[in-house]
Amino acid sequence: MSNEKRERNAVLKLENLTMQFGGVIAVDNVSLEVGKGEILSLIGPNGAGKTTAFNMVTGVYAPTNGAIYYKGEKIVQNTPQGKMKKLYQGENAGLYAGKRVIAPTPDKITKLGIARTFQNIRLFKSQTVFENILIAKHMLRTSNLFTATFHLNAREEAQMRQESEELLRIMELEDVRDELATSLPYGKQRHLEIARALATKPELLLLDEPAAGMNPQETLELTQFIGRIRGEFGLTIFMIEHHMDLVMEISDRIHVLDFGKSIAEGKPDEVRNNPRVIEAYLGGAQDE
Amino acid sequence: MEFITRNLPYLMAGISVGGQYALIAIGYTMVYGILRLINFAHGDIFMAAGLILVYSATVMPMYLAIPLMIILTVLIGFMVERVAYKPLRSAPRMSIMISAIGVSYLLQNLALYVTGGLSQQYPAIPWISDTVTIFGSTTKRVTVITPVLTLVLVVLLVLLIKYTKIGMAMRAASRDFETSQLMGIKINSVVSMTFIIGTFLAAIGSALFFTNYTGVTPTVGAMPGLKAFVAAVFGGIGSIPGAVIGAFIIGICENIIKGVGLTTFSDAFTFALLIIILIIKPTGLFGEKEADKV
Amino acid sequence: MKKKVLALVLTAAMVGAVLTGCGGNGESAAAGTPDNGAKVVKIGVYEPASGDNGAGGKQETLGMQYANSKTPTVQIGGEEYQVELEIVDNESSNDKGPSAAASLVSSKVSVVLGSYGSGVSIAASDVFKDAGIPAIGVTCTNPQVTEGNKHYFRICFLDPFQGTVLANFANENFSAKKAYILTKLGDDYSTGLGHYFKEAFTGLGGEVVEETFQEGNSDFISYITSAKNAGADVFFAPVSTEAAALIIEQSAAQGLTIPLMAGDTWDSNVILNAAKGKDVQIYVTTFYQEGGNEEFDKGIKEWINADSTAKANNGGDDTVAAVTAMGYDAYYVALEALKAAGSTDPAAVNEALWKVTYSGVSGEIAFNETGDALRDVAYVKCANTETGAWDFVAVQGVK
Amino acid sequence: MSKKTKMAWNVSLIVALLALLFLLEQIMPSGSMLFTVLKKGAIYALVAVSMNLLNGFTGLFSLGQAGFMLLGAYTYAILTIPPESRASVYQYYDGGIVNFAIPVPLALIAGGLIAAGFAFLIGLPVLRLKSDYLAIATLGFAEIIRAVFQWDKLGPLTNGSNLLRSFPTFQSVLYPFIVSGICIALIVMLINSTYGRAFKAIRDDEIAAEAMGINLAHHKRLAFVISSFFAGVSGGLLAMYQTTIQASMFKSAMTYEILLIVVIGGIGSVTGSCISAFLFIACSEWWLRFLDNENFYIGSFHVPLLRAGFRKVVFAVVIMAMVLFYRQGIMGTKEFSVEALQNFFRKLFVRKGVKKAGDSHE
Repeated sequence: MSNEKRERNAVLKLENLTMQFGGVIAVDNVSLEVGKGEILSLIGPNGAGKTTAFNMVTGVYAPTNGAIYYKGEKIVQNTPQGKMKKLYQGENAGLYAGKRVIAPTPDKITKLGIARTFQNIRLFKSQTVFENILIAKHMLRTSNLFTATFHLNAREEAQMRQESEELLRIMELEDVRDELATSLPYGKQRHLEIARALATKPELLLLDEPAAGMNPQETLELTQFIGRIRGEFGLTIFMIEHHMDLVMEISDRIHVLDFGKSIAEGKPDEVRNNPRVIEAYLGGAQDE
Repeated sequence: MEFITRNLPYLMAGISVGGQYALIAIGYTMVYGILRLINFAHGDIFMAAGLILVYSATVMPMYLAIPLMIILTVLIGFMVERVAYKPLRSAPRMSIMISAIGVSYLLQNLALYVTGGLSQQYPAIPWISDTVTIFGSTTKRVTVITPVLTLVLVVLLVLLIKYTKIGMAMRAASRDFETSQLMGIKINSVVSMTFIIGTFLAAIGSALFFTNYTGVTPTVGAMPGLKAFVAAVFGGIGSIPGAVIGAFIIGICENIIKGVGLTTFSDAFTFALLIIILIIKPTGLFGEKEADKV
Repeated sequence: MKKKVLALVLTAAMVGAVLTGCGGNGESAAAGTPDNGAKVVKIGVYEPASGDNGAGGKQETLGMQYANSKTPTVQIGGEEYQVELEIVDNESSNDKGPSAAASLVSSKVSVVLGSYGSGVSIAASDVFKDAGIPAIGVTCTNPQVTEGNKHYFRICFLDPFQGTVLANFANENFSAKKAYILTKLGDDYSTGLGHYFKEAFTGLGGEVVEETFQEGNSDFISYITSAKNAGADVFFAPVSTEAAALIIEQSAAQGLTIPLMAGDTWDSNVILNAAKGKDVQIYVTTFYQEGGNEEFDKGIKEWINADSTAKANNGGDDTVAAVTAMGYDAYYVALEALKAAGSTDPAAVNEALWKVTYSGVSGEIAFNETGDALRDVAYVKCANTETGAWDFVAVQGVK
Repeated sequence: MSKKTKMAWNVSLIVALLALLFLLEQIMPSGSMLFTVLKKGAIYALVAVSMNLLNGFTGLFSLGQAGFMLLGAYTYAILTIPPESRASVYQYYDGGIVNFAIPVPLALIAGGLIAAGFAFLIGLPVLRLKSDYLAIATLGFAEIIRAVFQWDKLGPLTNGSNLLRSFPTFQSVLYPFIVSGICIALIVMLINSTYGRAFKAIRDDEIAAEAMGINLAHHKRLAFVISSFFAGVSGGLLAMYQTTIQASMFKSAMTYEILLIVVIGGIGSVTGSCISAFLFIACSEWWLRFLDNENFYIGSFHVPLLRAGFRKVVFAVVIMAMVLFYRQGIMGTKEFSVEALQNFFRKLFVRKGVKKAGDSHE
């Protein structure tokens, strides 16, 4: 895929994104694009700013400076404000000055079609597997408080339930349908979290270390699983991951961060042999 | 001069009551700093201290009664922590808070039972109950002593926390409860010590407070307790200087409000102040920010 | 599993208790015949034993208990009845009151005495009304207690009268031109008496400054300062004894020199104890002056001194409070009504009460068409801060 | 059990309950404490459930319930005092400024709406606060509302700090049951809807809920406003029960009582809140009253310690024990239902059966 083409088809575009906490720059002027149908992995040593970047995309943090586009539409934009005006040490300080601040809350982002999972699993603890998925359907409702309370939305409710059941089947979770979410084994909880994200019918899926804490066997299964759902749901996937086997296996492209800065981007093979990447990991990644 | 004699009493009352709130507020802020618990029973321990002195002063001389009162109050504080809070350490925060409300309910009802529901006259403590004249306005000596004593105690406390081992342990525990536990800090003794210091100051505060306002009733601790808590939040919960400054501000404002004639709102004002500060700066004047990690 | 069992047991216990509770009440319902064979008639005592007015309520109850010990039986319709006092605590609280009243109703009392404090009386009024039980207010002075109903009576004077007496007294004796009025929010007695005092006082050409305090307030220094700054000639504080003790204490400390005035609530040894040895002037209006009836005084003092609980309830000494005398009279008024009714049926007692007259230790008692006692004098007393007793000042009426 | 039979069971249970109440009212003396407890219990059940919706189901620790009840109670009272009684009620304010009365059901709804309106306004700033801070801010708001309603300048509307009275009260014990019943049913229906699931999601994990497209601010405000609406209605009912109301009744102690009811019933259980409301009221108003009686004998044994106030000490100890040793409350997060009862008996029976079988085998 040529560069221009990807630009046109970019589902997600980060532009000059900077996040500064007090005097610490966690993400420094990062720009990247995720093309339609692509799996882009974001890698880098611990503390490189990967999760922070994710949190900016999903609206948990508003970036200090920079903009984010989703399917060509600008969804996030900010410029240093207040105290940050003086403190700001990043680049492009004036680039977005005077422009409209756009800082949607996470739920707005999800409604646009961007779903995510979390590094430390965040399931709804007191709910069953089925309910966890059903909850995600809430945002797709057309009913209002009144019709929902008086059960006048029976058709929609039935549809929600049916779709959730369907999802359970696809995700091979139907045998644990009525178990408490937190009683599942770890690998299953990861599956459930992804299933729950899919229940919001996203086009872009953000996976934050989906294989964290998994053994090689589980990782292998997960690799296949991610590949499968990409095809089945027509997803674009943006993923943070440390398991290099998984990353190399399924990524179309890889973007590498170190100390908040982009240091490399390219196909798995290119990145693997990039001296700057090797230096950044200093052997840390090779044995993984 | 005319202006001063007219308005000085409001200010003096404000500073004095502020000092008394400060002594209670420290207990709140220290406990919250370490356990993240609003100790609703703290105000009632303050009340209990008052009652203990009322009863002990009838059977023994004052120089024995006051130390006894302080010891018994500290003992109550210690026991409340051991019985009602320690077993719930791993429980959700709401459970502990509810337990605190339960202890408060129990202490109030016990006091009701013991006193038969009647207001008890606080005995006059020699010297500090004497009347003095300042700038032409008369007041009890305790009014003048309270802010001084409060400041002295606070300085001592800050030194204790800064330079002693237990103080260091307290700071560590308030920064990160779990980790400090892993680092070999005996968390139970730290928590107990916190309660002991908090109730000790509350006991002194009660002696000062009731010398000025001499009726002890079962519910007398509720309002000062709540206001002291507001002071602690206002100053930034977990911060001792913050609590003290917050307490003085609240004490003074409250009396000014009364002086202006808006007496209906003197309590409401305290809460309005609280809500405003929470909205503008949720961590209070000197509080530190903590963020949820995603 | 264990929890479920417990939940079930609890539910079962509740259902069971509801049913047995019904039965139990049913039994105690009738004016039954206990062990000794005499029939029993129950008189409800609806008084505060805790809260702001606990001290006064207890003293009022003492009067009734003393009267009950003196005259434990009554002839009703030619039969001898044992009189039983059914005492509940209304906690001086308008929201706890109705439940306490309901528990009196469920114990089938024939008539209710009380309460000290007007708010609680008004609050429980409808409970008694719905049950058809008459009530005799002892020292609740707010007009609203008896207004617009047929079951609430009262043996004391009313606030419009008391307020006028106090205003006149302040005007005549202290040539007061300006009065500082301090009332408690949410206390009908306090706001009512403050209101009537203000009416009368401004009617005499005086000026008033009004302020209020919240329940639970114990800091009166600001109020005292405001009174001083306003240049008031008298400090009028119709409040509960609990707040009164604090006000006295703090006025002395603040060097307030103007007279403190108040209504009947301040006629209590709580006030005397607080004022003893302090440089304050205190004037109150009241229903009864100790020494008004030698025989009663002597009798009740003996009775109080013989019983440690009674003494504690009286505040630790044997001073006779006016409310105690009123409680004593109220008991006999109730007995008169029972005799006149010739039955323990509350409705009959209610009817009979209209015509009851009784000459008590606090004066003649008869009811007018609203159920209020016809009273036209109040005693004014002054606290002697040296002896710790009341000094008689004047008998005052309204011209 | 199918949905339909479940429904049939529930409906028949409710009808049976109402019929039982009706019958009780016919045969029992009207002064019985039972009715006092039932009436007050029904009201507290409603307010406890409304608090549970907030604290138990949405995870918002709010302590403002007494303030919203006050709003409901005052709205109800102000709107229903008959014009002819106003002169005597508002005696210091020339009969007040409201000179009409509306029907009771309308006034109850109006009470709810006013409370909900205030909740909406208060919610804008305070719902951003986290756990304890939210609790203390809502507590503060309740205190502010109380002070405002005692303000002399509002006297023509609120009668200052004086009692409001002479408004219509309960004619029958059925009334609070029916009103509370309808309200609780509405709350249950809400909890079982997709909105209820969203509330529970927020309780379990705010961040995840937000990531699932649930608008936190909107849903929290929704829960807060709805809960306050029902607190307002229960305030109106409380006014009917008390026959007189006054701002000073609605202290934070009232909120604490309601909170204790919720905790004892089980945070997150509607039926638990209802059961515990009745138990709580019965204990505090009725069953333990004998403990206040100094002359209580068992046989000829004079029970020591008993005197005024002992009832409350015992009660407080019981509550403390519940909170410490029985943290889940009566129901935990479970609900009482015919099905659960059936299962319970089945299990009990089966286990016994198995045991017996085992015994005979040996």
